[in-house]
This record gives sequence, structure tokens and C-alpha cells, in this order.
Amino acid sequence: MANIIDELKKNQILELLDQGKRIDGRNLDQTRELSIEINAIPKANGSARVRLGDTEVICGVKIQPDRPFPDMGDKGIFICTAELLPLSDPSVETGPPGPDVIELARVVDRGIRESHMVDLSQLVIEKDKSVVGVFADNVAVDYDGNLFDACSYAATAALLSSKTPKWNWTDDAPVLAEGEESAVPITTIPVSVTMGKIGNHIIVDPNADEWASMDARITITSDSDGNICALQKGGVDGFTQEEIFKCGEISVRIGAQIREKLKEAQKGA
Amino acid sequence: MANIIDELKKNQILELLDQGKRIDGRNLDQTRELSIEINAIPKANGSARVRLGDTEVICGVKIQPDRPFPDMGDKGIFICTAELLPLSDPSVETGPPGPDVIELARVVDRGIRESHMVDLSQLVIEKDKSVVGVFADNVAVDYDGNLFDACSYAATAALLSSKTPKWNWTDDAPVLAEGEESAVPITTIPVSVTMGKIGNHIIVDPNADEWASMDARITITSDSDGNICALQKGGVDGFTQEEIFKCGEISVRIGAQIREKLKEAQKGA
Amino acid sequence: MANIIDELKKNQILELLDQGKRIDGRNLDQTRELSIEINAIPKANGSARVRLGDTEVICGVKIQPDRPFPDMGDKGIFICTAELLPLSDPSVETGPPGPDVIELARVVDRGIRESHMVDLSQLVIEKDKSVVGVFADNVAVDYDGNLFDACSYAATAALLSSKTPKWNWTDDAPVLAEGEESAVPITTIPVSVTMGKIGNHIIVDPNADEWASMDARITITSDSDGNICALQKGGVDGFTQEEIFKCGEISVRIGAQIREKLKEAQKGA
Amino acid sequence: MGGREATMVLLDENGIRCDGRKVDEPRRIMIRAGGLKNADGSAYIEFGDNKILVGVFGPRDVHPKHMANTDTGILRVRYHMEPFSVGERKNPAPSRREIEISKVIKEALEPAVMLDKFPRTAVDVFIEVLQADGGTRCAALTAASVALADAGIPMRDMVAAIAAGKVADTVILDVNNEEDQAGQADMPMGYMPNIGKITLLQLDGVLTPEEYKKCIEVGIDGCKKVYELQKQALNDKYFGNRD
Amino acid sequence: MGGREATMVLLDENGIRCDGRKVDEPRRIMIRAGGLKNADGSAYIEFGDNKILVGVFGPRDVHPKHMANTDTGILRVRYHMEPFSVGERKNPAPSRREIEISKVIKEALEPAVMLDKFPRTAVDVFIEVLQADGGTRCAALTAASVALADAGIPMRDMVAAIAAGKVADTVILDVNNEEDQAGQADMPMGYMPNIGKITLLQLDGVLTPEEYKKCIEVGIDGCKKVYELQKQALNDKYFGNRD
Amino acid sequence: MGGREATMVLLDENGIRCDGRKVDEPRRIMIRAGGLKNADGSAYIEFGDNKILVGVFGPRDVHPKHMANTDTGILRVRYHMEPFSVGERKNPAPSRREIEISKVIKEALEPAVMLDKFPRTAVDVFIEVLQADGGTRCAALTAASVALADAGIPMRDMVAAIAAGKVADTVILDVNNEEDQAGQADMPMGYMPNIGKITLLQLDGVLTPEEYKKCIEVGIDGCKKVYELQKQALNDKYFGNRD
Repeated sequence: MANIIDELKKNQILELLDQGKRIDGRNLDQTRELSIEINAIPKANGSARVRLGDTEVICGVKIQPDRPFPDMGDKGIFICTAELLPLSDPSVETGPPGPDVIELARVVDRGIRESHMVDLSQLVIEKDKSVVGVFADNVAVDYDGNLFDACSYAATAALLSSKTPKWNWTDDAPVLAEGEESAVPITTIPVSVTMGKIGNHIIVDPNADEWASMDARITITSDSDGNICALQKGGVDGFTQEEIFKCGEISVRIGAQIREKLKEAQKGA
Repeated sequence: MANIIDELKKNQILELLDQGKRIDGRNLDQTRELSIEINAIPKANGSARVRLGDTEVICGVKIQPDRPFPDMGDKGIFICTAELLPLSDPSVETGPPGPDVIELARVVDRGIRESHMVDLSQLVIEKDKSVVGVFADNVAVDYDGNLFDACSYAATAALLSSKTPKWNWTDDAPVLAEGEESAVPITTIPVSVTMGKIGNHIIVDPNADEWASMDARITITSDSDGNICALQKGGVDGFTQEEIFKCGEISVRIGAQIREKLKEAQKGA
Repeated sequence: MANIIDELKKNQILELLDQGKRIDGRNLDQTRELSIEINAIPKANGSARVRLGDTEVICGVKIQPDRPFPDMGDKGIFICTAELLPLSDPSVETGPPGPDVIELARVVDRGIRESHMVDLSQLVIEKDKSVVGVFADNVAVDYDGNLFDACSYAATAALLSSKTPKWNWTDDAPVLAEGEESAVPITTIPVSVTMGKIGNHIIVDPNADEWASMDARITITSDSDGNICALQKGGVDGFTQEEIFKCGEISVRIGAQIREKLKEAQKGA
Repeated sequence: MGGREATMVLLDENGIRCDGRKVDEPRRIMIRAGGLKNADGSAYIEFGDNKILVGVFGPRDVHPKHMANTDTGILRVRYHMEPFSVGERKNPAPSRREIEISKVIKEALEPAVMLDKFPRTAVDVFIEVLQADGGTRCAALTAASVALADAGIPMRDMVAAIAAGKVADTVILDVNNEEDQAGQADMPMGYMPNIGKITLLQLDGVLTPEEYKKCIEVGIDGCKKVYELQKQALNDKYFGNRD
Repeated sequence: MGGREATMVLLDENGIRCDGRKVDEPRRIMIRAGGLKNADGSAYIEFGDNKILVGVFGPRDVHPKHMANTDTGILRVRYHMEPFSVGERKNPAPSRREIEISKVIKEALEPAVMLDKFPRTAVDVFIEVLQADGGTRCAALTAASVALADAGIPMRDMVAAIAAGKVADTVILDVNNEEDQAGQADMPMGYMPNIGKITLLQLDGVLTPEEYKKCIEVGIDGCKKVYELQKQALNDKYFGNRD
Repeated sequence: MGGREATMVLLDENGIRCDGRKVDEPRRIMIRAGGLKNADGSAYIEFGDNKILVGVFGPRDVHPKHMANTDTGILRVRYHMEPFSVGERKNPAPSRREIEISKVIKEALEPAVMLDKFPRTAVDVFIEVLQADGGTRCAALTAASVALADAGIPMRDMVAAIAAGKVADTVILDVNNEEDQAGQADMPMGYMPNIGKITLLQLDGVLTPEEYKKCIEVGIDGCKKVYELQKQALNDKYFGNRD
């Protein structure tokens, strides 16, 4: 049953796309409205609540001393996660994350990590012994497609607003230096842009109905210099070379627009 | 099927209660016979085998050096657990504990912990580095209702009988001081009393049939001073204010009787 | 269905055995062809690919610093594991190992451990603080019965070929001494021989069809001195005293033959 | 629940608490009914510094089917804390504490929900603690009642919740985090004002029999205040003019 | 299974072992049939300092149903150690050792149980080690046989169990904990005396072929002694006058 | 994915890479179709120092049955690394990285497999990394295509895979482990040469828009070379004279 409904919905979306239209009236390369609320979780070290259309994500950043990874004693730690809370959609199940959510979290993490957004070399308390760990945890509270970008924007906005405490290395342990907070060291602002392929059409920022109808998808992250720093293809179809080129161009162009909104939100805070 | 039998049993229990009687002939505020065997597991640091009616629980106490919890470097560790062994009842399943057993363990633990029965400040080997951990593990070997109290009495009796070894802090490690055992430092004797509500009747120490018929239950722990130090309401109905007051009074009164039996068992050992 | 086929196969095997024959033409006390390829995984510290009939196992040895077990600060660590990869047989399931695979791994581990093949006293970096850990991990890639012996031979051959790096204890940490590799210290060559009991017949090295038809099995490991150092009985039937005696004799005799092949493979490397 | 020594001034000579409140004064409470698009019902609460979101689905089919009950509906509750909701980042795996609180809140809601009206189905209540201060379970239970009402689930009453407690030998209403850590007792309570039943009750800490009774009374009074705010939130959504 | 060096005097010049026993002398063994109220059958054993409780349920329905066998009953065995049963508190999760011993005991019991008498059902044997000394698996297997008989499960024979072993180059009966840790070999054995079959056999440690045979013989003799105590325990319960 | 600073000479003045290759030169690639006895299809690949074994089962029944699809077959892929395959011994539990790569490879193979030809059934692809160098996912995907063909699964095309990347500001083909660790970008790609579609594409590292296009082109060229070796391997097995 559900399959037939899905099939009809997909046919409808495809017919509209063949006429150059989307079911919610957007242009093919248009994102939904993006609203960003900085500091939604004041007790965290940084936070943001992001709404991309009807998809809503909250990101909280916790910053605390940690042990460095082996052979990485001169670098702080950055970890970004993503989770779909069960209240975000009736189909979400509790329990350990499945492959879809694991991929989501890893793609969001890599987009930020590979851009070198956070300057980890400045987050060392004592070389080889203690470093600063920055944990950006995303939770989706309402689902209407494209969590990749919603989580990415929430994490980026939360990091831009984050303050890190300072720890000194005293008696073989990190000791908090009261009242010496500073902004997390940021080098660039990565922006991911996720595109779906339905038939031969490439659409930006697919909503839930489009997401369920996609043949394939691609998420491309670009940085403040307009360079591409991360990419993930997904879905059961492939892309031609020309489509991949086109997606690259779209991602840099749309990414620049989103970046301005992230900067605005940071200023407004 | 089982539901119909349960329903009939519950009706029978309720009819008797309406006449002021219980299915096993007890008064409403009367506990079952309590027998306490101290030192049932001689190789443990303390132990007790407790039989409350036909519910039987064995508690073994292990005492060993451990790391203190963060920010609790001047306190020893006390942890009390509870488990239903599968031989205790045909319905028990093996595997990780479900919510019922997790609640049981946490309520038993809190009753003892909140009374400050064990003086944790005396269980420090080296401040912030090494403390004494006291682990009281309860296992139910026969089930006839009211594990809350049976586990609580077993743990309390086992702790009263426990001897702790002594460790000295030498070369950055706790080293056992041979032959320097002493009693675990005890400040009070907490006693939990569990009451069930069936219809409008409050009964003390429900047996398995009563347990399965209860609308709600309440476990109240009092200490040697006759003060109330822990409480947990459970079950799918509520209590009126008057019922809560009455349960408080019963728990202190019955608790005093049980406390004498615990002291006797300790002396008898 | 499957049961009837299995039943027929078992009857056929049993009838042949009553005539002194096996389904693949071997004598009752004859092992299948054993081929040993040393150094199949060159980046590991030691490795072997072993084919016993159509059962194929790869063992890789990793050697790295580790913390000693408590109260074992003057001994290195040896751990041997075994896993059935899902491509080895259509019936293998992924996920945590079941009791059969846990038993397999533990029997293979004990056969080598109890022979004292690896001289663990020579694998100490700093007493009580840091020791050398030797991990021999077996993976079965094709299954045709008797994984006990195939894994045991793979692990033994891999250990015989292993080179251990050297670590010095510097600044409270093990530091690799470049270019100072040496052979893992070996004291004896243990060889396990697994026998199946079908009806009243004892057969050596059962293949998959025989394995599925066995009433009971026994794995006996002997060392280079012809002594017996480990044994495990399995399966749902028992053995008479005479059968156990006979199995002991077979295991030492066949073990000596296999040991020569292991030595040859080591030389050939 | 760590140490309960009075290492800070929890109550000054004028009867004012560490956060400026009087002994019988609750923290700032803001309740919003609705807000989530996909959930069948939802609520958001700020209770002091607690920030909690609740979503409700159902009545809906039960999977796996053998968990369904032909005589009655079932209520399922998950209380869950976000990794960033507490001082030190929380491990995402559900803790034993979260499992116990889920059960306690479930049993506190069950007397209020008319489960017999929807046999064979389940109502799921998902509680997400975004920011935790003292008293998350009371705030969560309060919001869950509103979310159930917002989902149109038939109810006998709403459960309102707040904690009574004791600091500096004085019975107080609505224990905050500092008072929970350093105070003498914490007694979270859930109460159905129209039916007059206590459906959640716990206690950690030492009370004399008199203080015990006083705490119950103070808690019930507090629950009645919370109840007014619950009704107001539903009014605001369904009949009010919200900006 | 740690070091097996003889760092203590395991056998003195008079052939007396570290706990005062002779080489062919078992530890004190006390077996009680029955004792648990809810289990269909049960037994309690003290074997040296081992204290082990066994409960049996069944034959009963199998869940999940696809695990049932239409041709035969199935036997399920869980060997489990309490956290307080060993020197250092044991983690409650089942260890790989416990899983292996469960399997070994199950396969040792199966030849004795007439499983074909109760197709489609299961018999569950739950073994609880309350206090562990050397040789828990033999003590557990011995008690499990008695508990199965107490539950009225049809059996071909009982399995009696005890370990042979080697200390100070001498074959001994019934290896205790010190002898297992510091001795040269430990060979646990389970044996059905009436049928004459060894159903459990393991060995850790080095034996010459002659010692190997000797251990088997010593073990079988020991099992026969244990068997008498098993029968006595059942006699005491069903025909005896117990105080 | 650690540091990407050029701390070693990844490209010398003559355009030669750290392992002696030219910028557009792949590592040594050896593919063998078949080899496993029990699998329905299999392949083994050595791709530089990668050694990967792939086994395929199916089409076969799906368990649990509710996972089956009446309209189409399903493809299941498990990418798994042996404990000894990497520098430090790998924990046997599946890592999040392995789960993601399994999914990425599955989605890269799906466009090539005619799943609609075998409704209600599953094809299982088991990938075992015996020794890992840089680029395991490309090597695995390449071998998996051959194993699927060897199993006789109907396919539209084979997927060939190789990575493009960037070191010393130069676009290169087939990133090895050192280049992945110390280089500037790694772009694994899977491509169906006959159909002209990219079915796997990932990127870690920074590329200008021009380098991005160059990497795509270099990757496609490389995949075409790999494709020839895949065909050769199948030819060798089915039509060739192998010694």
C-alpha cells in the first residue's frame, strides 16, 4: 500500500520537475527558508537551533579536557554527531543508530573536519597528555528531509558561537582557569549543500517527499575560499560526469549564500 | 487465559480484603516471617541469606580498592545491585535487566545510600586517588513477591556483618595490610517497608499473588532515628494524601520491628 | 527436509564406516591434505594461510605493547581468537559469536597456551607496567569441517614465523627500538588432533559431512615431547575409557606427523 | 545525589534561597502546547533552567504485535537526555537512571490516560531533556501531560508535578539543582488535582515524620499552581491569541 | 590458568596435599536434592568451598517457537557466577568462559537425559555459583544431574563429575583452587557410571601418555564415589528422614 | 584522515611519487575471479598492498522474512576488516567507519545489479579486508563487482573503482596510504564504464573548483583501466588457461 502511494507521489514530483517545477513551488536550485537561533542551550559552551523549512535541528557544543588520540598529541579533538530523536518523525525507532544515521553523522562530521574549520592545533593543554575536546552533538526534533544540511548548519552555527574555557596543566591534571573564556579558534566556514537527483533533474535541499523519491543524492561542502572540501554521494543510482560538474558549481554558489546567513546569525547573537 | 485466572485471583483477594482478611491469613499491616542467615558466603567480605515468606535473597558484599568518582575524592564508593536469578521463578528471563529490575536495584540502593548507613568518609585510602569500594550484590533465588524489602534486608544484614580489609597507599598504589580487618563503619540501620494498594486497602509486604493484583505500591525506608530517608511510589494507580500519610506511619512502625530482627541476626553471627 | 537429508547422509557415512571406509576414501586415522603458506599477510608481524582439505583459515599475528594482567606483571600476553567469516559458508551469520565459535576460539587458545609454546616470561618491557602482547587472530574463509585443527595449525604456523619488534621503557612509556626485530621466543610446537565419534568408530580430522554426523568429538593437543597438554570433549554422546585411551594414542602419533609439516613450512619461508 | 552537607548558604536569615526565591515560591515556569510538526501532540517547557521537549504519537499500531493488548491500549514513555544537556557531556547510551525515570513517569501518567478507550494500540511519549537543571522529572511529567492533551488523547485529568524538599532544616517548594546537591531532601511529586491522587512520589534524603507530612502538603499546593499553567498553555494554543 | 610453576608446597614428603588431603581423597562433598520452591527441580551442592545452586524448569514450551524441535526435546543450560562468588568482584555480564562452560555441561548432560520423551519442549537448567573454589564445573554438573532427577526428567543415568590432575609430578584426585593455579595439570571429568561413558572431559596442563591414562582411571574412580553421594541425596529427600 | 600537512616528499621534482609511480599511474593490481569453494561467487584482489577477499551468496531466501521485498531483490553488503589487517590490531566489533563503507559500497553496486530479476530474495556480498593499504573501499568495490559476476548475478555493467587525489598541489591517480595520510585530498570513485555513471564518489580534503573537475576526469580514466583488469580476470577464469 505505502509503496503505491509512494509511487504515485514520486510520479507527481517527476511530472512537475519535467515542467521545471517543484511540489512546494521552489526553483530547482533554491533552498528552503533557513532560520538560525544562536545560544538556544545557554548552559552549553555553544549552541544553535536551526530550522530549514520544516526540518529542525538543535546542536549543543560541549568543550572539556580529554586525552589526545595516539600520535595526535599536538591536536585537540573535534567530534560531531547526529541523531534523529523519536519525536521528530513517527517512523524513527529508538535504539542504536542504523547505517543511515551513522552515515549522516559521519558526513556532517567530515564536512566540518575536512574544512579545518576548528583550528585544533590551538586546543592543546599539555602536548601528548591533555587536549581540549570539542563535541558538537546534533539532535533532529522535526523531520522534513535533508538532515545533512540542517545538521551541518546547526553545528557550524553552534561552533561559531562557542566559547571555550581555558585549562592549565597543574600537578599532572588539567585545572580550569576561572573566567578565561575565549571564542573557539575558527579558520573557515564550511557549508554543505545537498542535492537530489530525480529522473534527470538535480534539485537543491530536498524536502521529505522529494527525499523519499530521490534516485540518488550528493552532498558537497565548500569553504570560505569557495573551494570544495568534502563530498558524499548516496542513493541507488549514479551521476554522469556532467551532473557531478554541475553539482559542484551549484554547491559553491548556494554555499556562499548560506554562509552569509551563518555570519549574520553569529553577529546577531 | 492467564488474564482470566489473574482477574479471578484479584477479585478473590479484593473480596477478602473487603472483609479485612488476606489470602494467607495475615493482618493487613503484618509482614511475613523473616529469617536471616548471616555469613552464608564465607569467602565474601560479608553476606546474608534472607527469607521473607517464600521469597529468598542472597546478598554478598565485596570490598576492594577503587578509583573515586570525579569530585568525590574524599568518599568511598557504595553500590548495591539486585538481580532475579532465572531459577527464582519460571517467568524470569536471562539477559540484560529490564526496567522492573533496574528500578528494583536502584530503589534498594537509594534506600541504603540516602540513610548514610555506610560512613563513606571513613573509606578513603588516598584522597582523590584511591578509595574503598563496597559492593553489595543481591540475587533472588526464590520468588514470592516483595523483592524490594527482601533485597533491602539482605543487603543491610550483609553490610552489618561485613569486615573491610585495610589498604595503605604505597608507591602510588593501594597495598593490602594483612590481618588488619575491621567492621564496615555503620551509622544507622535503614529499613524499607513496601506496601501495596489493592482497591482502597493498604497491605504490608505483599506476596506474589498480591503483588500481581496491586494497583499501586509504595516503598518507604526509615532509619534508626525513626526518620524517613527514601521513598518510591510505583504502579499504575495513585495514592491520596491520607494514604501517603498512613503509609509513612506504617513504615516507621513496622520498620522498627524489622530493625530489631536485623540487630538480633547480627548479634547471633 | 534438511533433517531427512542429514539423516540419510549420516546413515551412508555410518554404513561405510562399518566397512572400514570413509566417504572421501581416507583411512579412519588419516588427516586430509594440509598446505601451509607462511607470510600470507606481510604487513602483520607473522601470518599463515592454512588449507586442511577444503577448510581454509588465515591467521595474522599482531604484536604490540600492552598492560599486563593484574598479578601477572612478569609475563607477556598471549591471546588467540577464531572467527568464521560469513563468506566461508552460507550458514554463517554475522554478529556476536555464538557458543560454538566461542568454544572454538577458547579451545584453540588453550591448546597453544597450555603447551607454553610462547615463552611469555621473555615478553616483558617493564615489570608490572608494560609487556608485549601477542595476538593471533584466525579467520576461516572456507569451511569443510574441523576448524579446531585448521585454526590451531594456522596460529602455530603464524607464531613460528612471527618477528617481534623491541620496545624500550623510556619516560614511563614503551618506545619502539627501530630495526631490532627478533623471532618470537618459542619453546615447543603444540599440535591439536581432532577426532570424531560416529557410532563406535573414531575418525581423525572429520570433514563437513562427517562433522554434521558426529555423535561426539574430542580434540587433544600434544607438544614436541609427545606429551598431552590440552583436551576438549564435545558433542552429545560420551566416550568409553578405552576410546579415550585410543584417542590419546592417535593424537600423539598423528600430531608428530603434523609437527613435521609445520617445521617444514617454517623452513620454507 | 552526592554529598548533602550544607556547604553553601541555601537559606539566608530572611528566608531567601540561594536563587532569590522564597521557601514556597516555584521557579519561572513557561509551558507551550504544540510546536512540533510531525508529532501528534507536543509541548515545550522551561522550568527554571530546565528546557524539555515532549512529543506524543498515537494511538497507533504496536510493533512487535505480541506486545499489543486486546483489552487496553498501552502507554510507552522514553525519558532521554541530550549529550549537551548536562555539565559533563552525557554518553548517548540510555543510562539506568533514564530507564528508571522513564518507568516512574509512565506509571505517573497511566492513571490519567483512558487507555481502555484505544485497545490494541499504543501511545508513545518521547521526552527530550535539552537542558537540565534540578527537577527534570517533574518538569518532564508536567510537559508530557500537556503533550498528551495536545494529541487529543482521552484523559481523566492532567498530572502536574513539582518537588518539595528540605534545606537548612526548612521545607521548601521546587528544589533547584544546588538545593538538590547540597540540600537535605528532595521529594518529587506528581498529582492529579481534580482526582486528588498522587501518581508520582519519590524521596531522597532524611525527613522527620512531621517534615514528611509537611512536604506532601507543600508539594500538593505546588502541583496545583503548576496545573493552572498547564491549563493556560492549552488555552493559549486552542483558544488564545498567540503572537 | 595463570602460572603453573610449583611456587608452594603442593605435596609434602608424606604424600599429603596443601589442604591436608591424600592424593586420592576428594574434598568434603554435601549434596541436597530440592530446596527451591518455584523451580520444578533443584539441588544444592557444597564441594570443598564451592557452593552451587541448580534449578530446573521443564519440560516446558519453547520461546521463540522456531527453536523448538518436533522430533525431540531440547536441553538448555546456563552456568552463571554471582558477582560475589570469586576473589575480585565479577562483572555481571556473562563471560566467554561462562558461555563455554554452559555448553560443555550441556553436552555432558545430554547423553543422560531422554530428550526424545518430550518433543517440542525444553528443559532449562540454571546453575548459580554462589561461591567458587577450584572445580566449579564438576560440582555444577554433579548438582545439575541431581536437580534434573529431582524435577522428574526421564534419565538414562546420572552424570557424576570430579577432576583428576597433577601436582608435584603426582596424579591426584579433585583439584582444588591452589592446585589448579600452581599445579601441573587439571582434568575435569563427567562420567555415567551405569553406562560407562565419559561425557565431560577437558585438560589444561602437561601429562605424559602414562599420566594421561592414570588421570582417566583416577577420575573414573572419583566419579563413582561422587555418584554414591548423588544417589544418597535423592534417597534422603524421597525416602529418608531429614531433620 | 589525520593531519594533511606535507611532512614528507610526496612528489619529487621529476613528478615521481613517494612509491616511484607517475602521477597518473595506478599501483599494481591483481584480480582473481573465483577461489572460494562454498561461496556462490568470489574474487580476490591485490591493489597495491591491499589484499581483499569477496564472497557472494544468492539469490537466496531472506531471513527475517519481513525484510524481503515482493517487487525486487535486495542487495546486502558487509565490509569488514580483519583484526590483523591494519597497523594497530583492530577491535573485532564493526566500527562506524565499516558500517558507513558497507552502505556506500552497497549503493555503488545497486545501479549495476538487476535486482528486479530476483524478487523476494537477497544477494549477500561479504567483503573481507585481509591487509589494508590506502583505498580499501575502491579495491573492495572493484572485487565485489567481479565476485557478483562470478556468482552469475545478472548485471547491467561492472563497477570499477579507484581514487583520484591531490598531493603537492598536483592531481594524482590512485592515492596510497602515505598520500592519504599526508596528502591534500582523496577522492574515491566508482564508475560504470559502459553506462557512463559514477556510482561511488566521496571526497576528503580541499580542492579548487578546477582541481575538482580534474579529479573527476582523472578518476574516470583510472576506472576505465581497472575495468579492463576486471574483464581480464573473468576471462582468465571462464575462458583462459590458468596455471
